[in-house]
Amino acid sequence: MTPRYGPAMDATTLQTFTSPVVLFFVLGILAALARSDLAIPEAIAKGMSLYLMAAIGLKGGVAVSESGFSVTVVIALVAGIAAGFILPILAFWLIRGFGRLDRINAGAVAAHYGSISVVTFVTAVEILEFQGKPSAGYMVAVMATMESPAILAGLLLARGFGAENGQSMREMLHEVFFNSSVVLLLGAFAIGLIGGTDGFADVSPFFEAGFKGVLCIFLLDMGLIAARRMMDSRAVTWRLGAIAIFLPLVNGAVGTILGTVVGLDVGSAAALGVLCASASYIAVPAAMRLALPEADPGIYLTMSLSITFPFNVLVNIGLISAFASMIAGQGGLVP
Amino acid sequence: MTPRYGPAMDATTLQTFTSPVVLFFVLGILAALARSDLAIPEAIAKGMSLYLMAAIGLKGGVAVSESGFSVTVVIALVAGIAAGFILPILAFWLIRGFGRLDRINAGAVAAHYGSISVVTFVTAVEILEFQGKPSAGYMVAVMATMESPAILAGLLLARGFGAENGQSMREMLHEVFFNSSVVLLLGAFAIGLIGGTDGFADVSPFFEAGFKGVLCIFLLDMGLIAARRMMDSRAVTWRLGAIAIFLPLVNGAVGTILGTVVGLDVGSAAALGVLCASASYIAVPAAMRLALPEADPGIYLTMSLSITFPFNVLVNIGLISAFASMIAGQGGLVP
Amino acid sequence: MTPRYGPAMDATTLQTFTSPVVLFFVLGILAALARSDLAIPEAIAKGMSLYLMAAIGLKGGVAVSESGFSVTVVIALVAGIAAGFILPILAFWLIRGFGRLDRINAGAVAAHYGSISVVTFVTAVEILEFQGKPSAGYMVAVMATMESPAILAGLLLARGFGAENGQSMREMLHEVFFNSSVVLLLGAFAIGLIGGTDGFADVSPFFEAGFKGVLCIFLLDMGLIAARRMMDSRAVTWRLGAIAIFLPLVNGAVGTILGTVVGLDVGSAAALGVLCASASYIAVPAAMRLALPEADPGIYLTMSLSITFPFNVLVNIGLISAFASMIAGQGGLVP
Amino acid sequence: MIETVIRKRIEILSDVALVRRVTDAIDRADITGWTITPVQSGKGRDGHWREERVMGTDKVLVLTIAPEDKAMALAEDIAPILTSHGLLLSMWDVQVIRGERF
Amino acid sequence: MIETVIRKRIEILSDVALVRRVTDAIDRADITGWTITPVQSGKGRDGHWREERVMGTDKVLVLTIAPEDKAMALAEDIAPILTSHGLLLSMWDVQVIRGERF
Amino acid sequence: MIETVIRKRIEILSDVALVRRVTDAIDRADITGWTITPVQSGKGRDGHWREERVMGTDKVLVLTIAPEDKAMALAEDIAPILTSHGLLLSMWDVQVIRGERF
Ligand SMILES: Nc1ncnc2c1ncn2[C@@H]1O[C@H](COP(=O)(O)O)[C@@H](O)[C@H]1O
Ligand SMILES: Nc1ncnc2c1ncn2[C@@H]1O[C@H](COP(=O)(O)O)[C@@H](O)[C@H]1O
Ligand SMILES: Nc1ncnc2c1ncn2[C@@H]1O[C@H](COP(=O)(O)O)[C@@H](O)[C@H]1O
Ligand code: NA
Ligand code: NA
Ligand code: NA
Repeated sequence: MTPRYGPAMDATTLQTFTSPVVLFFVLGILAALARSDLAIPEAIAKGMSLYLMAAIGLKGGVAVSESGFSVTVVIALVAGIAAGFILPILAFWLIRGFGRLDRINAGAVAAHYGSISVVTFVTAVEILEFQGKPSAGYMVAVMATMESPAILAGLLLARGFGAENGQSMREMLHEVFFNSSVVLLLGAFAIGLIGGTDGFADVSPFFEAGFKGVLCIFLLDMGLIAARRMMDSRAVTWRLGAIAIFLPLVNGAVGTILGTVVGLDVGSAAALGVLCASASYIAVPAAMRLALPEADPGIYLTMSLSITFPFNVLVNIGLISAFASMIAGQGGLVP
Repeated sequence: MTPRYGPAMDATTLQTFTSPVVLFFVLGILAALARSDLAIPEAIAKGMSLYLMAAIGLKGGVAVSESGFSVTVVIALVAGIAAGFILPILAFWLIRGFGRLDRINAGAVAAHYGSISVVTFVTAVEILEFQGKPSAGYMVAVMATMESPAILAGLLLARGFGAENGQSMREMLHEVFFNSSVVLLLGAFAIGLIGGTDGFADVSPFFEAGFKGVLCIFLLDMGLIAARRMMDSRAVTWRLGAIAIFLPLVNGAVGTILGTVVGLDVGSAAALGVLCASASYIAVPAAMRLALPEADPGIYLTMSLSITFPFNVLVNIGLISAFASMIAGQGGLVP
Repeated sequence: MTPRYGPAMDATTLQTFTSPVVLFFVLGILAALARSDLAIPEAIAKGMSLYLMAAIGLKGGVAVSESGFSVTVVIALVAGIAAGFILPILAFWLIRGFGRLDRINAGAVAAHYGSISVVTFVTAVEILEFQGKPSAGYMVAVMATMESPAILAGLLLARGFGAENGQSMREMLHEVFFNSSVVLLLGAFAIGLIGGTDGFADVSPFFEAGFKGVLCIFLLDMGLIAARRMMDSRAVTWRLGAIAIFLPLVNGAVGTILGTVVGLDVGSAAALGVLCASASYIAVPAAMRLALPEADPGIYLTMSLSITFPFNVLVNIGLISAFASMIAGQGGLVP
Repeated sequence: MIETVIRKRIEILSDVALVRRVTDAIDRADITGWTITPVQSGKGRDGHWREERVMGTDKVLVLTIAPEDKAMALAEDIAPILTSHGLLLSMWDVQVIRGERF
Repeated sequence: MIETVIRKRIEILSDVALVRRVTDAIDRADITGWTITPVQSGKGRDGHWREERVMGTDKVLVLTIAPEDKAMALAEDIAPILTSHGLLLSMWDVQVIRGERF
Repeated sequence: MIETVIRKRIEILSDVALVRRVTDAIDRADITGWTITPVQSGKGRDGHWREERVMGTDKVLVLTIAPEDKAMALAEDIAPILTSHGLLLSMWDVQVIRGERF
């Protein structure tokens, strides 16, 4: 431990817990634990999630319209896609072995952990920016491309090659590449890229000024939903619970190291770490209902939404950020 | 009447009626009277009410984080809670006697008038601020604590002690203390308190800049709903209608005097008056459906929502504000 | 072609296609064509449309509160109403003859083309402002009054005089004059007029700053809906498709000339052109379901929403704007 | 054992714009009440999904419970406009408690 | 041909605030599950539309499928509060596949 | 008196993600149409409320009216995936007017 590491962690933890964004998440968890009937209407929650994706996509596109594309961007994209294919394999092996799940369910869970959570990423971007380690704009594109590979990987793990018939394979691939969050993220990214800073000026009061406030209310809802599901859950054993903590720790470290090794700046390496650490709970569950309807949503949703997601928001983003600073600062890995 | 009183009233009335917030409320009423099909989707209305509560809670918390807690705050809280227990008794007596309602319905109506309306309070805060008599930030906490006592008081009046069995009493108490508006108001208040002005800066574009606009649209919806219910109502007699005007007048005066006597500033005393004058039409109806399902929602909703609420917004807030200035200015009551 | 005309057109087209507002519309169309499941919740879409109408109404009212009413305003109103009555006749004749529709369906379609589309107008206002040819505030009032006459005209064309019995005629007239968009547009216009710039200052962060962002998301939804309907449509022949392109071209030119002749400034004449060119797809379909339930929504919705609306947003607004500049600049028509 | 009586349950799919016509008919048939539930989308002879919910073409289900004679009167009343207005009506027997309410 | 068995389908219209009472009764009757669908508006003896959806007076339909004996036990259990709580209950026979599930 | 004919009304509870599979089966059975209504929440063997509506695990009711033979064909077609896909199917006889439409 270098002296630089200790304080970084303290500050991180403190900042995290006085940020309204995180406090609203905690409020949601507490309200659900107290069995309050507080609830955000479904349409509002969906609207907020579309807003957050459009805003983050636009912001990333505008940032890249200024910085321009570079080799780093391509490398980051390749690193993200590779991680999306490889991480599910580790996860699958762990979940089948230590977690004692059957093949179908293990594949479904692995797909979740290989894919990403937009809200976790967005929260991390806010926290990293606040800590003076902003991540690069192209990381939004990395995020969008990381949504899908793990779905394919998880499916192959669950079913093996060739098990799917042609029709449902086409259906799957379509879902994988044209699911609503991929389309909206990449579409908004492209619009930001085309419009640039000037084009964005017009709409920035809506997409920029409101961003953190919307994130607060959205995380309030996520806290409510995550905690309610946790309380009702029966399908998740302690072994699976442990995996839902262990995987984001390991994947977060792997992603951060990967990012640092391929030459990303500190903030972007941390963001890649967070992407690897995060588990999908919106896009992938929908894909799994389609492709692996026999898998139990009670398992994969509870793990990703009720355990991994809060762990990431409350603890792991801070850890990953500190770890990224440490390995970048030490110069140990990237001389 | 002092000379100071007359003009204050005129100005109040004028200002009220050129404020977009009130004008949108009037538009809603007129549209409903003209039987237009204008309607705000339910999910949007719920979302706006959550937004308003989160915003007002945050704002109050931030204000108190600056001013700090003081004896006045504790006194204001105690005064509010006391009013919440005592005002329903007066109301109950009036409603049974003059209003000729049976015990169950009278208890239900009394609970509504002892509790508070968040939107009436918010509208009053806007108007008071506009008139240069801002109310203190802690009044938000007073409001939140005033939601519940009257529910208990109304229930005891309707059923007497011991009439409830243990299970449903527990259910009631839970509803009373963890209903969604109490949780959200106090939760956001706590977040404002923890985060302070700095933490709030991030989210203020969303929660502060948008506030009055959202209030406009919300009051448009309230105007539509209140007037439509009025037109369809059959259960409300002229006696009950008179009570729905008389109670806010009396309770408003009592609350303002109470506030002035315990030493609140003019704006806060007026705000306490408005809280006492206002009648709940969101939290308490839900609680009454649970605790007194035999009571007729046609009575208590029409009184609180269709008569008292418009009366407060259009007339009574102005009266209370002027009255608060008068008794504070005269120095008559608080030498 | 004057030299002034060519470049104006180029700039127009370019500006249109790098504006985020139009890009989001294109994104919606592309996403629907790719059969993505991207969708905006219905309540959010309705909420946005109410917001846009309230905001545009307010803005217009505030503008007129400053400029005051003048003879021009009255002339513009009369011109708009006249166009609303006369344009459906041309449309009806074309649709029956070239389009080969029966009387009922032709009347329904004619009503749509005589009436207006709020979103097309709003998009045009943004684009005109961006091009330095702002339209006058009173054009909002013109738009609101143009909603209804065409409904009556279309009805008379479809059914002839006296075919309706008294009851349903009253029902129709009520729908025509108190339908939700007329009420909201004119109501908000009146509020802006009463409140003026000062009253508006309070709520402008909500209604002004958010406007373009909301318009982006709304047009995203419109793109999705228009393209999906297009793909599923079977009822629209190539003849009707051609009419759906031809009518906005002709009506747009007629409206622009009319506006220029009666003495409107360039921006306002263009706005009148856009109003004439646009076809309703919200208010009129609802009225037609009521008044002409035998008419096929598959025809009138597909024409107005899936062909005319995109054509107007993507091409025709630019053409009309250039045409307005041309005939105003040339001084040919109005010496 | 609790006593139940038989009533007709009628469900009518209707455009939102035309709901008033349907509920007016229910009132004319002197039925005590009705309940409206939302509809998300559908496919009919036109062969397409309806998703244009902002467009005034969305639909709802109107559901009402009534004694057989009143139900038939309602069906009779509404039959002429079923086709022209694109309504869909189905009804069946249900058991209810508190039969005097309907 | 596929085999179906007969079960009772029960639908209860209930205030949102009172849904817990209804679902608790379903659980007490040892029925395997239930499904809740939204309600938009309605008219009853009070003679008015309900649109005050923010007001905690909105309603939902609780629907459950169960064997006849459990359905009757549920009806019996819930009958006393039907009137006081303003609930509306109707039930009828339906065919289901996979009868062992209910 | 107005003439009614008997048809089957089928209701299938399905995950939103799987609706296409259900409606494709309805189309395969050559049924004229279907209507989809929203579902708010529910409890099943997993024993928990579903509220995670953003999560892609929300459900809807698909309702279709068809002559008995087509209804049975649909049930037959869909039966194999009922368990694996967690669908719930019930059907019953209803009277409809304009029987030729179905
Ligand atoms: N066989 C059916 N079963 C259930 N709903 C239907 C059926 N046919 C039509 N519908 C519904 O009725 C609406 C209008 O159908 P149509 O009049 O055939 O265009 C459709 O959008 C569906 O919601
Ligand atoms: N005959 C009926 N058929 C269907 N729904 C009804 C009927 N009567 C009442 N309702 C519903 O029950 C609610 C309460 O009715 P009530 O208890 O009579 O006020 C109404 O708002 C309607 O939604
Ligand atoms: N007996 C039942 N009656 C009505 N709905 C049910 C029943 N059992 C299950 N459901 C619904 O089916 C869904 C899935 O149930 P399950 O497959 O048992 O987890 C639940 O969430 C309920 O919405
Ligand atoms: Na991941
Ligand atoms: Na009060
Ligand atoms: Na037009």
